[in-house]
Amino acid sequence: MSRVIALERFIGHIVRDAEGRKLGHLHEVRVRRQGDDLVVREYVVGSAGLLERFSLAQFAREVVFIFGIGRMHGYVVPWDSLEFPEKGELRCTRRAADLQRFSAERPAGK
Amino acid sequence: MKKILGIALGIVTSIGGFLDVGSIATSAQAGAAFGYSLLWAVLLGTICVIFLVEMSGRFSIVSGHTIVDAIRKRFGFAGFIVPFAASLLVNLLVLASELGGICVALQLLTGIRFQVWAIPVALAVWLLLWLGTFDVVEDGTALLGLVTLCFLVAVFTLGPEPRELAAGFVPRLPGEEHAHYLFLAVSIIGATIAPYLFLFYSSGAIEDKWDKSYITPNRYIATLGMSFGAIISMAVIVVAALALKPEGIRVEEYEQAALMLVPAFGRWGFYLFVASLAIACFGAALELSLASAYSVSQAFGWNWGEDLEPRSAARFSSAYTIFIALAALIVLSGLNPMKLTLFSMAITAVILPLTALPFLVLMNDARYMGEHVNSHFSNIVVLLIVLLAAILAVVAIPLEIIGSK
Amino acid sequence: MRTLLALVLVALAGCGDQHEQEMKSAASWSSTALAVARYWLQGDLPDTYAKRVLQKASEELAKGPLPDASEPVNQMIEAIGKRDQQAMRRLIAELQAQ
Amino acid sequence: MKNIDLVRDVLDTQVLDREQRPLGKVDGIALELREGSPPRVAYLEVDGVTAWRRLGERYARWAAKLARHWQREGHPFRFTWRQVRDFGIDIEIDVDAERAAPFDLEHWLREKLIRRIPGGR
Repeated sequence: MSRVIALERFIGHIVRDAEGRKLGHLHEVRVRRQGDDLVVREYVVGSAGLLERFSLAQFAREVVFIFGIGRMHGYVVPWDSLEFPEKGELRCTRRAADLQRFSAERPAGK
Repeated sequence: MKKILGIALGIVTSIGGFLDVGSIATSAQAGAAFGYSLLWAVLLGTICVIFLVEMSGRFSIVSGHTIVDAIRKRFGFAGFIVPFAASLLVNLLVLASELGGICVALQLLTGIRFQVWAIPVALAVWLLLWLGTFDVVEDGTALLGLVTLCFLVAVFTLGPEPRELAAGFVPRLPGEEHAHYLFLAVSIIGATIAPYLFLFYSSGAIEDKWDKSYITPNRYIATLGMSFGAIISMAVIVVAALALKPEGIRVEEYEQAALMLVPAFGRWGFYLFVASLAIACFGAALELSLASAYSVSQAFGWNWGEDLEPRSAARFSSAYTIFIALAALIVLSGLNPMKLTLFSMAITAVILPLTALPFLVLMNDARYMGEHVNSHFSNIVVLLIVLLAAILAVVAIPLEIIGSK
Repeated sequence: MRTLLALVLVALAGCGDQHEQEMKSAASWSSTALAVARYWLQGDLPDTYAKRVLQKASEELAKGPLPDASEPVNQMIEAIGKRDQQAMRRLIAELQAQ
Repeated sequence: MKNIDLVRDVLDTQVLDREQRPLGKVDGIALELREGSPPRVAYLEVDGVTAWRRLGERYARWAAKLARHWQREGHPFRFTWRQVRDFGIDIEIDVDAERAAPFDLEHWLREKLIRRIPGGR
């Protein structure tokens, strides 16, 4: 049984972890090529994910930290741990502590 | 040789495009009310616009894409649509002011009320876009725009006192009427850093097919073009200071501003002013209409290009057609042209942060700019511009209410 | 934020009251009429434009604190219509006296 | 490019046809959630209504009401990753823009507006 969802409508929405705590907003979906297909590897949740979108050159990252935005952090949620419900909020099936964290300083998984 | 011609043309276009109803109205008011003491505002605005125009050109040259196209991709449809709608609305108000400027010039000449001219003027602007190509618009506005050099000639004829002139570049509050002074300062900067300049310039770089060899020429065109445009704007302030202020004439309507060239050119003064106002506004109206059609097409991914016949870019040409029609309706409504112009300039200042902020992000985006990303210096300048824009945005509205009389 | 508030307060304080604004505007419109009359006498202004500005000046003056100044301006319009240069010189003196 | 970020590299990206003519933007990405294996990108959408739906259902309804005037069949326009010929800052797909659904508005305007005005050519 498979279901098709409109991903663009979930981008920017809040993700809660297994214990209902707020992880952050869903900002990125990392995929890899598999033959002629694109397959999801992991999801990026939290403000640091937003910074990823601008592929800022190294200099700009330093400027961003000066303004204290460097405190941005995020979580990497594996593909099997995020549920897209028909109604209501996105849920992560794992606890925040079990998730790989990353912050703007060193982009994870690049 | 072709490149030098391209640079010369680029510079001349910037002169034609730079001066518009906003810069003429605000400069005339500033000179008549406060003499030279608002020259610094034009200088400050020009420095900012030179950097932003150079960057928008470099962005197109290096990435082959325009700023608007990249803003949607980087900020997403939801994050992009509200600032985009705001900038379109402001463009519409400024276009209505430009069309109003042409109508007022015809009213001065013929005595027939400006609303009567709204439809013919809008038709003339539209027809040139409908039948013309990008070069026709670019070269037309450029060569015609040179008539505005008469303000420069007037400055030399009237001979301002150099030391007093130089003092005008130092910002300081006058004895009284602070609100009006600050309002004019904000409006002048708003008129100078007009968003349509970047939209037109960055799309123009693609229409003209500028490749990476244009990176340096782009810097000259942006710097010299905007500087020449600014010099004429300053000339309007100086001429108003010498021709209107001593007579005690404050510019509340265009009819009063039309007197300013009479002392320098006698019988020709009135006609030169009317011609300058009409031509500067006509050029700006062409660029504004195209800039709006460019930004809508690039935002929704449509095919666009002034060189294409209307048939092969139907949505693009329909966009500027609808835009001109709406602007004409605003003029038809009989709103006082001078008040509409000043209001549009203040509103341009309010959305300046939305105009300047994307540059900070996009000029540092390695995927678009490769190794031509902003240098530290350029980034610091953009940061300062965004800061200035934020301050202007906060003070523009209160000043509009208190200081616009 | 404090500097911005200070800036706006300065603007508020500096704004003259309504009456002062109207006086300035009236003075400006009468100066406009005088300049237009003088330039017209020198033959530097076309009649249609000169009449139109004087018409506008007269309307503005009539609304403002110096309503009687609009009378000589109206006569100036007629002087242009009749191309009567003497009348115009007399009216200029009369308007300057007010 | 092995690893792709859907939001940064695909969503809202310009789509070009086989002759590099602009076709529209990627307004939507459909994910197929599968039991026990990672979700895959089912198709990508180029459609104004899909874009406006991202702001809320209300906007989508207005957009749909408006679009009914010019949209014929084949909406929303969808393409699969297999159809992608080149993937850089833009996405090029093996389609002819003139005959694709997103051009319905272009054809409608040619018919209703451009043809009726002289010089539209």
